Amino acid sequence: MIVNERMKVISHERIAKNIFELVLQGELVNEIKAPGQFVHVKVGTGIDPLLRRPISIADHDHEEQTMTLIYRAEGKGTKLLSTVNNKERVDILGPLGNGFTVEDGKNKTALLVGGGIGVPPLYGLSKRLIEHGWTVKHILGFQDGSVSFYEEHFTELGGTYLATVDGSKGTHGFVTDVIQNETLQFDEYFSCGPTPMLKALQSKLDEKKGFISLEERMGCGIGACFACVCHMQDDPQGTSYVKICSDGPVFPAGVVQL
Amino acid sequence: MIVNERMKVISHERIAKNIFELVLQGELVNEIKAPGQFVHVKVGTGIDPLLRRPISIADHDHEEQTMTLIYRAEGKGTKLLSTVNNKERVDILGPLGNGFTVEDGKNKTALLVGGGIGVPPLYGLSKRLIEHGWTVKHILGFQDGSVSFYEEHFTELGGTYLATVDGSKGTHGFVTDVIQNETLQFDEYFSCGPTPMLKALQSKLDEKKGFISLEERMGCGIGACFACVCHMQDDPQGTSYVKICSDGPVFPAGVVQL
Amino acid sequence: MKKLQIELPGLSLKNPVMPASGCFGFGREYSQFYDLSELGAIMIKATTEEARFGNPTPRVAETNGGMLNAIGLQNPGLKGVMEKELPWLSRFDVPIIANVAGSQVEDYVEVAKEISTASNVKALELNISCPNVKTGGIAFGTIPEVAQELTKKVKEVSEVPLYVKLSPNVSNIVEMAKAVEAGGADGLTMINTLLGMRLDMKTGKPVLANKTGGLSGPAIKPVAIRMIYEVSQAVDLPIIGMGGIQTAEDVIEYFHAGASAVAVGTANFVDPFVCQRIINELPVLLDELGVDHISNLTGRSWGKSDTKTIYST
Amino acid sequence: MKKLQIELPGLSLKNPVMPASGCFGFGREYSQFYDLSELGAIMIKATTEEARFGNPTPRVAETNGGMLNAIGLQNPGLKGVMEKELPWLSRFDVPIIANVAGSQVEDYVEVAKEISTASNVKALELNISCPNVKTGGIAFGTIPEVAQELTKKVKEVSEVPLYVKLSPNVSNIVEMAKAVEAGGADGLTMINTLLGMRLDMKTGKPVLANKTGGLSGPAIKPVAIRMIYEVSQAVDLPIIGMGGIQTAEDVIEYFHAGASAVAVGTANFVDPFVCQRIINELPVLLDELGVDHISNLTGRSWGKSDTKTIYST
Ligand SMILES: Cc1cc2nc3c(=O)[nH]c(=O)nc-3n(C[C@H](O)[C@H](O)[C@H](O)COP(=O)(O)OP(=O)(O)OC[C@H]3O[C@@H](n4cnc5c(N)ncnc54)[C@H](O)[C@@H]3O)c2cc1C
Ligand SMILES: Cc1cc2nc3c(=O)[nH]c(=O)nc-3n(C[C@H](O)[C@H](O)[C@H](O)COP(=O)(O)OP(=O)(O)OC[C@H]3O[C@@H](n4cnc5c(N)ncnc54)[C@H](O)[C@@H]3O)c2cc1C
Ligand SMILES: Cc1cc2nc3c(=O)[nH]c(=O)nc-3n(C[C@H](O)[C@H](O)[C@H](O)COP(=O)(O)O)c2cc1C
Ligand SMILES: Cc1cc2nc3c(=O)[nH]c(=O)nc-3n(C[C@H](O)[C@H](O)[C@H](O)COP(=O)(O)O)c2cc1C
Ligand code: FES
Ligand code: FES
Repeated sequence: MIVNERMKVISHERIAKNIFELVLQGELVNEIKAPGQFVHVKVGTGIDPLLRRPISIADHDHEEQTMTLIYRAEGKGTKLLSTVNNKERVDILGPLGNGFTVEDGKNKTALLVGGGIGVPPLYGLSKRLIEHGWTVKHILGFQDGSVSFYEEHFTELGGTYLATVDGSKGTHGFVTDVIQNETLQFDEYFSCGPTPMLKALQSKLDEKKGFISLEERMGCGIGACFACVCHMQDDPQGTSYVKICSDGPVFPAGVVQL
Repeated sequence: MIVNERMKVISHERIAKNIFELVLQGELVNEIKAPGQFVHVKVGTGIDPLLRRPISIADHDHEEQTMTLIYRAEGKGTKLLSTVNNKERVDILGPLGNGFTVEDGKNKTALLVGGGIGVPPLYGLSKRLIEHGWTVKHILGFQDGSVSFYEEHFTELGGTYLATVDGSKGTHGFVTDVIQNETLQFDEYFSCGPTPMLKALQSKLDEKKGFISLEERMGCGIGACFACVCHMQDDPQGTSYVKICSDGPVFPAGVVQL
Repeated sequence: MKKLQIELPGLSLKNPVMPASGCFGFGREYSQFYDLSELGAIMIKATTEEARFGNPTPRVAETNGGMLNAIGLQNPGLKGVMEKELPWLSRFDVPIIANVAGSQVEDYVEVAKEISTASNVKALELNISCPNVKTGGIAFGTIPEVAQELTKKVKEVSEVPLYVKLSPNVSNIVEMAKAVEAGGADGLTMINTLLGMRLDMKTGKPVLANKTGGLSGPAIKPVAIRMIYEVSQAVDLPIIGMGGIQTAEDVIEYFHAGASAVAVGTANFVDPFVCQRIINELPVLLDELGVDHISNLTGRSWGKSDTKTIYST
Repeated sequence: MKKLQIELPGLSLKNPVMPASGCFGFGREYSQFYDLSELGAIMIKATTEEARFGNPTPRVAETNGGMLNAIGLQNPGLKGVMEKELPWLSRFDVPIIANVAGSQVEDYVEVAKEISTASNVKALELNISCPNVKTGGIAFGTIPEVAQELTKKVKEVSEVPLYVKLSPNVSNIVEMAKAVEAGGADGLTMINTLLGMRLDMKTGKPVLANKTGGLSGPAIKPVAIRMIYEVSQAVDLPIIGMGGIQTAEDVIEYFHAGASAVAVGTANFVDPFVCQRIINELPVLLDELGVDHISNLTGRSWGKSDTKTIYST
């Protein structure tokens, strides 16, 4: 069930340049079904900014009723969000969308590929995959070292490769360069990041089973306004579609027209 | 000189129902010339609310570089202002306008008449009048007892009469009823409050010398936009005018067309 | 809540609050939040003869106090709406206002004829004002004669009363209102979105793939209030007002201006419970204002209620 | 700051930023805050033949992300402006754009003829779009033929280039722009305010004594951007853009849309230093964008700068 709750700020920290980790507590957490779901955040109390901001659930803990959001303070809304203090409350609508389906993974290896602010949901996913018996490997791509985050967290869970566009950390280049350079064995891939990255990945790994999480500008976040619609790969000009907010944001690779 | 400064909140307290007392510190205080001047307050950092709010300087202290604002949290802007915390900063433009001219008052008695949120500037005025040798008397009108404030402060300075519309404190009725009932001796009067009150007062005391402080919806607050213009009493249909923000807000009684 | 009940042509409303077309889909999503039977009515997403995919994405952009959209009338088409959406909605005790769109007169007529036969469709909303479609839209919404003619043609075939949705992107809104009144409209809905645009500061390119889009939300309320104030004095049609409504106070302002009911659009995205909340808050607010019935407020800004109240129960 | 220098008909501007008419009086008040010679130009308050008191108060009201005003063209009249305001302004090294208003053609012509002879008046801004005066305003600003004729008449008598200020309250802004271009305008300024209204929730009465007023501020920016985008592609006149500008980023957006300079109105009330601040921030922002000269950005949204740059130095 989708809930609208003013959740309590348990902690709120800057973990890299302009990157914040926000831990929230509330009953909404009970409703979280899968890693990769997201929430819609109302920042401030008035009309500035007006719309909610979609942010992925990076991790959650049903027992503590907490969830973690990791976001980049960039525009009006996220910058204002970054000024929220401990104990204050944040207006959250969620959980939204369908996350990654985590199947049984005995003897299977998952490759998790994240780019920038697409990295956060992969953290919760990685934990769940491990719980389900998977071996995990991660490739995390960032603009540069100053904005990279959670490398240790991921490394604790499995092998972790870094790529930065400017070469200041890890491989010089993109996540696809890591795939090119290293000979990575895996069974399925799971990815979240900017669309060009997903596109490159999908074509590079087209013989593999994979799941990708998409982004689009949203209005309602629940499937009512048709803001976030995508064509299907098998009907690129037609009228069939999926909505990223309610049918996604996670889709099997190759289904949605990128 | 008019200054724009992010002034520091020294204290911020609720002193009656929806009435707040805000003490601010900063160099702007150096520029305050007279009681009855006001400041223009930008609440929040964005466009909600968009415009500044005019608030009278209730009192100021050049040595401490502090000034006191007393306001009613009523609409969008003042409600948001009331949530500002100690040590935070508030964007202030001021001091604006011309206040009450305080002349030498040896052996003279001043009657100060305030209504609702017109009461605050009279406090600073009363203190200055006393400094200049005046004896002061006050009549303070409020809607009801729950929103009355600063009675003790005024009583410390001089005789103080209260009137409330519902009779819950002091005289039942308006400030003009107090004048009607009591036989008050005074030389000049000074008043600030809603226009109907000023109008009634002005006609009741038309043989007396008096000064009144006016209110009008403002744009710029500095005389540039022509939002706050009034006709003159001697040219009620003509093109001569005064601007409340820059020529006022204080005028000699009988000059401005109310 | 008798003080909220309203009778309008074709519509017996429990209360005068309904979601605006395009901001509530066909109701399914919002039915997760509350019982749709609580609503005064539902204005469903525009329906065209054939299914449409609409415009490429991005389709929305935020602006100061508002948002731009260029959805492009995506909808499952007449058949899909008749066979799936309307039957699904019939489980709720709520009148449906079907928003009818098209590219040429025949499209509108075809859709209106068919969709007005659905048992829960109690009125049509003729969308002559969508700024986001390349053909049709503009002329229908800005040229009085064209609007009048279209209204007449659609009115002829409709089985239910016809409300025409006016575009604010005109020099003279009163002239448009009079034209559709002359064309036989039973009511007006206004306003649709203002045509606007946002450019990306870095690239210089439009944020919306469609380049321009429709501006909605709190930013446009003063324009809507002004237009309803003008139109309500000039025509004898009831007006369903919309544009930036977020609170019960906003609803009261619309009634004062001259509206007989209201629709809430963009605010649903911010607060999915907004319509329910407003409906619950209105009676309290009316008590505070000392008003027996909300329709007593209609047109109070220009003195209408002082003389007569036409559309109250 | 060479990268901000702009040449427009009649105007050699240090930078393309100026206060908008009516939001800066005749400069006196803002001269307390900074040296007015820092400004690109100053658009002074509308001048009419005779002194005017304007509308009754309240004259302003806040709205969501904007404000309404109905000042009603209060000004000291042609004589007062010529004898007092313009001479006072001549101490600053800044071109003045005189906003000319009236109720009938003769008024406009009279004011234009006279005021254009002042040595620091380098251009006129023909105000055919003031929503707050009962007579004249509306027809001049909404009927192409009337606007064209007025432009022609004023152009004939003006000693300096003529910019016409367009109203956004029209069905077809391009048509208006073309009409005044045909009438001989040297440039356009746009947009004036959107006609709006606010009602008091409790009394139901308009907040403004004039009832309706002009909507300005951040709320209207998307409408202005859209109109400049359309008009700049359709006419060969330089455009001074305005509507909701608060930051250097906003200025860039206006250039992208098709403006060659900009004016800042309402934002002066919020931050009296806003024009100065924007002027100081622009060069930095241009560097970040890797742009040599601001006029290279004009019309980038529709590809103008890819081909030619007409009005840069
Ligand atoms: C399903 C989903 C999950 C996301 N998860 C995360 C996350 O975990 N961490 C994170 O930092 N970011 C995430 N994003 C991106 C995030 O939504 C945007 O960065 C954010 O909305 C930008 O808001 P702003 O106030 O900074 O920018 P502004 O420029 O003020 O935004 C203006 C408008 O554009 C929208 N917008 C701008 N950029 C984007 C974008 N990239 N995607 C969608 N809408 C955008 C905003 O929502 C807003 O409506 C996610 C986006 C989606 C769709
Ligand atoms: C010279 C002057 C001195 C003032 N001194 C004080 C004071 O010391 N204490 C105090 O509580 N109030 C004072 N006021 C009134 C105060 O400015 C308004 O109560 C306040 O602006 C209302 O803002 P809001 O956010 O509560 O209301 P909103 O309804 O959000 O205001 C909307 C708009 O209307 C304007 N407005 C609303 N009411 C008034 C009003 N009564 N006068 C002027 N503008 C108004 C606001 O400034 C704003 O632009 C003074 C007004 C003036 C002109
Ligand atoms: C995302 C979105 C989609 C819309 N789709 C339609 C539509 O299909 N048909 C229509 O008549 N109006 C449509 N509108 C306009 C609204 O019904 C309404 O007239 C407008 O948004 C103003 O109301 P608001 O400010 O409350 O949103 C749409 C508006 C939005 C924001
Ligand atoms: C208080 C006020 C007074 C104005 N007076 C005039 C005027 O006299 N002449 C004119 O052409 N425009 C006038 N305008 C319109 C502005 O010049 C400008 O076109 C409009 O406000 C949009 O810009 P903004 O959003 O930056 O304010 C006035 C605007 C305001 C807010
Ligand atoms: S954001 Fe509204 S349908 Fe997806
Ligand atoms: S508020 Fe602008 S002139 Fe007084």
